[in-house]
Amino acid sequence: MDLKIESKEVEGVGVIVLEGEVDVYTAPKLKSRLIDIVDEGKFNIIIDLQKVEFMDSSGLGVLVGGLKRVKSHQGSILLVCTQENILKIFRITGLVKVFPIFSSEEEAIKSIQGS
Amino acid sequence: MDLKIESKEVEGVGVIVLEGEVDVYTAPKLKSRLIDIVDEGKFNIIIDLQKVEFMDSSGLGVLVGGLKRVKSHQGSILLVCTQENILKIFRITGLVKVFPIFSSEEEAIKSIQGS
Amino acid sequence: MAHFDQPTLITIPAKPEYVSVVRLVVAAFADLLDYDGDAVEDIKLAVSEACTNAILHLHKQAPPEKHLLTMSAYTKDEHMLIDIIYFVGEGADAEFASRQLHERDLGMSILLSMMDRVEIARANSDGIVIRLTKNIPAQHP
Amino acid sequence: MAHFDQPTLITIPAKPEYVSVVRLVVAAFADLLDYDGDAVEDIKLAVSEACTNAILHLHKQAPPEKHLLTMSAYTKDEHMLIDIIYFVGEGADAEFASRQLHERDLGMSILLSMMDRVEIARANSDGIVIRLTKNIPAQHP
Ligand SMILES: Nc1ncnc2c1ncn2[C@@H]1O[C@H](COP(=O)(O)OP(=O)(O)O)[C@@H](O)[C@H]1O
Ligand SMILES: Nc1ncnc2c1ncn2[C@@H]1O[C@H](COP(=O)(O)OP(=O)(O)O)[C@@H](O)[C@H]1O
Repeated sequence: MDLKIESKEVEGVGVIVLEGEVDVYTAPKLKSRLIDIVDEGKFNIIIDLQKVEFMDSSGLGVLVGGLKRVKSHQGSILLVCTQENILKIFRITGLVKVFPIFSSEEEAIKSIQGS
Repeated sequence: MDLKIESKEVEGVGVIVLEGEVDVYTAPKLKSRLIDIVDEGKFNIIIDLQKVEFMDSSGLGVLVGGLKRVKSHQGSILLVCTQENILKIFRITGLVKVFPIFSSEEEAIKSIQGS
Repeated sequence: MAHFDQPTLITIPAKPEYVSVVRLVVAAFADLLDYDGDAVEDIKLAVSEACTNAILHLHKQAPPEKHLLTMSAYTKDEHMLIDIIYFVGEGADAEFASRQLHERDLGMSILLSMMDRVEIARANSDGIVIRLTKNIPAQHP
Repeated sequence: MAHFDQPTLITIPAKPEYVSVVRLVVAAFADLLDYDGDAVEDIKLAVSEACTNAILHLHKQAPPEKHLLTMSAYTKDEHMLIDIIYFVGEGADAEFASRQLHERDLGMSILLSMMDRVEIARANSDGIVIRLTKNIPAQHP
């Protein structure tokens, strides 16, 4: 089981869609993709976790690192996630207060456009 | 992953529906179910392998043992199976010539009723 | 419940790409013990964190030929015990392993909330063991 | 392709309920080596047959405390090697293991058609090793 990373642009917003497992092996791939997107000048980024089957602190660490990066450009990272087993690790670590979490890409995009 | 064994009677024919893995651990459960059914006086038996995800020689051994049992009562064992990975082991071992294999329960039942 | 007091052991090269194999094994083992789906996910998470820690430690302190990691899973009384064991070489530093685990605070919070107990100790003179304990759910009547 | 010349080892109590765990591990390992789905199924089947044989042998010839089974999987040149190793005690009888494998003719046909090579030998004075070899598919360009 590996991690598939797809990135796209939806109405000017950078969207990363993940599928598979985010752990110590795959997290570095996510990290470099995030850095690429920030380097392209996208500072509001949506990360879609709906097809993520497993994620541990290595994945969380990359998200926190990415957030620091976009924040220095007044940007934000929004997550899309409804699976209980993934939401759980955001709750346990208190990161639910750090990342806005939506239940669909559309809602996340609306939130960025509304702000 | 375990083996679920469901048995039912369809138009007077004994049907066993398997789901899961048939190996050295689970094959004995199938064996005792088969013996029970023969003891009930059912000698034409259909075994539905459509939901079997894995089967090795332990499962084949039980089928061969069951066939010996019903043959002594002029009975037969018919299989329902369309998955390539399961069909393969019947081909390799030559058992395709020993067990009639059908692609649905209905076809197998028709074959028994026609004979 | 079946007896699982003899350990199931898996040894892998301590490389990131093998951690998923260890997760698979512990999930399969937990399934045998009748943990429910949520508990199996919790156990996988905890084992993933502990293995990650072990790999980071090995890559900082151990010569490359020591980069091996063993998981040993078994039951004792009403507990499932999972030992993550690795060899860093003579004078293994359990303090370092423990400090490192506490510094990775995201990993540590996950580990602690998934398991009933987390211990780190030296194993012999050259090894470290991270011991995870989880209560086995009471049998359904 | 990544290097997998260090073995992945799994040791289980030699009981029927654990064979599925070994299949999981070998499937995960074969996945890492980029075998396709069909080849992974073939490898699982072969390992299942070899483990079944080992368990039958142990239950016939070994005292209960020896009932352990180890799978070691690694790559060497263009081959994946899978050793199923078990200890029957002093004077381990490789002849017996081999005869037993050949008598289970359904199992033997499966094993031989799934693997490129099957060997049985004594390991030290008290162990048996069933060695399975499968060629690694040529890399897609
Ligand atoms: N596995 C982890 N557990 C806990 N915190 C982590 C983990 N990985 C990274 N972090 C933290 O997340 C932040 C981002 O780390 P990192 O991914 O190295 O990004 P960067 O190099 O861009 O700062 C850091 O503050 C780091 O301490
Ligand atoms: N794993 C196996 N591999 C090869 N042949 C087997 C295997 N298990 C059983 N057999 C063969 O299948 C037949 C049925 O065996 P068994 O299941 O013991 O049934 P029974 O006790 O009713 O004869 C026997 O001829 C036996 O030799």
